[in-house]
Amino acid sequence: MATLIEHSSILIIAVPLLIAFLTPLIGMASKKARNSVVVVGLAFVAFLVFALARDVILNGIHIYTLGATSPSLAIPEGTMVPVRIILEVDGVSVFMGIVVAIVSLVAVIYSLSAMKGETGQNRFYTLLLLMVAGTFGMVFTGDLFNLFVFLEITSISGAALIAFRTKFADSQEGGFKYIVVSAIASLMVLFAISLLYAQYNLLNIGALAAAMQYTMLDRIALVILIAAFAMKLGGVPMHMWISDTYSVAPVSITVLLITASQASMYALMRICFILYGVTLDLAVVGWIVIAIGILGMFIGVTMAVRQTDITRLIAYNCVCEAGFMLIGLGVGLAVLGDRTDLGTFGTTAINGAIFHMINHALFEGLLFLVAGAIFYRIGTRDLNQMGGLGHTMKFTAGFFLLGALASSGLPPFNGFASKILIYESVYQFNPILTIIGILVSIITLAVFIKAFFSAFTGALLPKYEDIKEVPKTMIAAMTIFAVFIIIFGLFPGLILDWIVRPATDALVDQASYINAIMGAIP
Amino acid sequence: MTETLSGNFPLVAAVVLMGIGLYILIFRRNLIKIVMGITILSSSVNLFLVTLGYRAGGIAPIYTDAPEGPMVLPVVQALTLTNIVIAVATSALILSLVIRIYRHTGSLDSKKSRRMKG
Amino acid sequence: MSKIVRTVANQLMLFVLVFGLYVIIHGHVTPGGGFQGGAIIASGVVMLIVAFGSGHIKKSLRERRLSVVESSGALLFILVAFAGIGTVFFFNFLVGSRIFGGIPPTGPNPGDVWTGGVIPLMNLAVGLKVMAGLSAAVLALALFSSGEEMEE
Amino acid sequence: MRQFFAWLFLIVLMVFLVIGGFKMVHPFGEPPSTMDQYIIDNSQEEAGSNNVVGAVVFDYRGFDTLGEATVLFAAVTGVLLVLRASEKKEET
Amino acid sequence: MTLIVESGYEFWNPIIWLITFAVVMVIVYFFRKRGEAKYKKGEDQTQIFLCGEEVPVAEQRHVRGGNAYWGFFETLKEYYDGIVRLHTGVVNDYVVWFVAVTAISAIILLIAELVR
Repeated sequence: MATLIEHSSILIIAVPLLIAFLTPLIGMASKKARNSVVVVGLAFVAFLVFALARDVILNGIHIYTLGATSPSLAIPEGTMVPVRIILEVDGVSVFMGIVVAIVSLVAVIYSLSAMKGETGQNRFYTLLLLMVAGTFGMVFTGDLFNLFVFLEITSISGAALIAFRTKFADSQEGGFKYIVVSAIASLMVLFAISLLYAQYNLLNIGALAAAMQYTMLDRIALVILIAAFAMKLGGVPMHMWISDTYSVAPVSITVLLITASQASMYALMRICFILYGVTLDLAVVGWIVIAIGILGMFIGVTMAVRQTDITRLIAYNCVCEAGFMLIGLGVGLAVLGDRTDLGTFGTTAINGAIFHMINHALFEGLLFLVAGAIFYRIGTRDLNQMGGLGHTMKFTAGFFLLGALASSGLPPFNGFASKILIYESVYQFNPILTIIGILVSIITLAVFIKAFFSAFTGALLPKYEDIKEVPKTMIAAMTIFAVFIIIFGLFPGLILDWIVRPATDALVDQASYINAIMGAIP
Repeated sequence: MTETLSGNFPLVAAVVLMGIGLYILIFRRNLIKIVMGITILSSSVNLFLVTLGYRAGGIAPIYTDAPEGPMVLPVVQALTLTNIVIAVATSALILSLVIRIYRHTGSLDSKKSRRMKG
Repeated sequence: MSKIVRTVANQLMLFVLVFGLYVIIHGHVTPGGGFQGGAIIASGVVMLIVAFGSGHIKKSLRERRLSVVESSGALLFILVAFAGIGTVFFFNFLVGSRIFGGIPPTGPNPGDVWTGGVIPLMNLAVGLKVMAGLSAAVLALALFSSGEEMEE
Repeated sequence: MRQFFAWLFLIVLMVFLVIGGFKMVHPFGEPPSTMDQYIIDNSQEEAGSNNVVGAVVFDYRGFDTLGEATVLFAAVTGVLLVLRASEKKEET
Repeated sequence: MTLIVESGYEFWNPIIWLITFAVVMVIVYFFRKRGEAKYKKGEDQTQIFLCGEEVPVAEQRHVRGGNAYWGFFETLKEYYDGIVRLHTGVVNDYVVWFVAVTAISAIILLIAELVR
């Protein structure tokens, strides 16, 4: 067990890759074996993630040096800098790992019956596993170029999966937009990485943070990194690809796309808090992030109200929720300089932002799965065609209501628990932001009331009278999300103490992240 | 001035290439030309990366029958190799998507191929 | 294409294969490596596709087989990486051992193929993978754009 | 309108990057080489490879190469997935 | 292990909230019990009454999603015209937005540096 935990950080990335390379060979033999292998592998990865999370939260940062003679040998003899690729797992990484583990397992369970009868299922599962592995790599690596490589893995497999339904033109178009946007963002990220390499001849995040001097080139790199990752996580005004891609992908892929966007947000946090840290002029960067967040909340929700395509509606709501997280992070970043403000409300804001990330993944995932269930049954996403589905699809209607209430921040669900943290802390920073946030939450409730009313309530339309409930496995997948939503809503204190507060402490503590790498130097 | 020029000359060249690529991505509506723009963008990054590792009078970092002289930095060459392969993979996927879009909409204009807006 | 082109392509393919294999095998001694050699062989396949037409190549070279070869190459790569997990993932455990275990003298030397540890094996795996992958991608694009039916 | 703003922002970005270039600390030809010098010196003993770039690609930064091979694998799989023959009726 | 999210001015405890909710529900149920008990299913009083007009079929009875919040959009017409025109589904415009955000934030950082 000890050796398993010692190697778990690489196994979490390598096991999905191994299964992904095996999947085409197994799938040629039998489909049942392939499905079982995929599910069992992802369950094993989830178990490893939870074990690693417990270890990291108890024993501090976890170092894994690839290719060295010992996993903890970060810096070889005869030099002062790390040479090899180092996986550095701290609180934020394990938090994101837990999110990705839960969501990927649910997505695979949902796909089992949702993808039945489609062509090209071998390649579908292969790319799904590659996407999961890429997201894990993005959140676990401690090396900038490795981050870029895993960003590319996630982008390419995601684009191919968005274009899975080849008979629809809009899905092809969505995949094209996604790959173009991702390629530009990742190339800009690589350009910024090369700017950093040109000055310090380093690629490791901890070593770079130790050597950072915030020169002009560092400013350029910071600007490019912030813009590129904001584009990847769907910050306004670079959010338009989100509604185009989330709405046309198979929903089990959309929930993974959400986690990919959140991995980009994790990368943004890593860049701002750890790589640059207190060296950058915090107020300006914090306000840039806050401005992107405010625009995201307002434009996202106001665009969501007028949508008649249910998945587009939920996608614009994703933009709005991302704005909430960005506001929390921006406030935490703006007050990172002085410890008193950070103690009074800064850490609370970051707590709210990080807690909102997992809640966002849960309830938006549930809503997307419900939308996919509707599409699975009636074959359309247009709200104008729907009506009275609640008479026949009772579970689905209940799940949609649960997700809608959680997403619009009504007590006692998890959306409220994280939004109240953001409200309270942001109010002490700047009251206007809190007022805008509460207004946006109200409009969000209006959005989902419209969607629920026009889709599920009303008289039972004659053309939908023979619609049955969706299969059991899809219900099971949605139930997992629903159970997590209720638990996180009823016991927010436990979740905060277990995973969220360690993540925040790891995020605001730059010195320990650097010491975990450079500590070997006398 | 000449010192600073020699100091930032590779960056200027890379920035010019990047500007060309972004110009194509912004102003050219043909989907194939968009793929070209992305390729030019990645080649600008490759150019900048590989010039970062140059040492004055350096030789290739291979010890087999190596002549005298300092070796240029090997890491940036590995990164460039990685980025080249990634660019090839990306353009292959984009081109297949472009073929599909052309089969569906019958045009390569990015203004024509927008099912979804608003 | 004309008969001359087909014949010349037939003859050239042998040399392309030999050169690609040379670049792959000597990847740790001379410039080159798995990616370069695999790209060379894939370019030879592209030459055959240009000369004979994708419909003709499809009879002998199927995507299914190509994807099998590609998956096995990737599997070999990641398994060689896994084999080092006794100490650390990606540990070069073959240096100093029987196979490819030679350690070259420090400084410029004539070079020896029997060195490099796991690097030649990884070169071979990556070479297989890149060759099959690029050939499959080009073949799929050619088949689809020429309207041929493609197997699932 | 759109043309004007696009030109404006593009030129501003390029000028910004070039101005940053004038501040580049290490001139062309003398790069900082703490990490790379270590690799150049020790690649023969540690990796047993004359080709230092090969040692970097497959030993020092082998994980990047695994990711790179994975990117190629994903792209080829995606091409074969997008261009597959989809004659069957599609549900979902 | 606390169940309370303490932050700034107030606290949030789902358990207390649930207890309050249950109490309120009990009170509501108590008042509801004291209402009329003559309601019977399957009679005319369960039918829709539309001022004596005959009730239209289900398709026309249901308010579709596109028609909801009509007045809201009428009030904010200018805003929505402007904001929808920005959402052109063209890829090139996405790149323009990216370049714009990068340039603007670069200018902001430069100004912040010059001011200090």
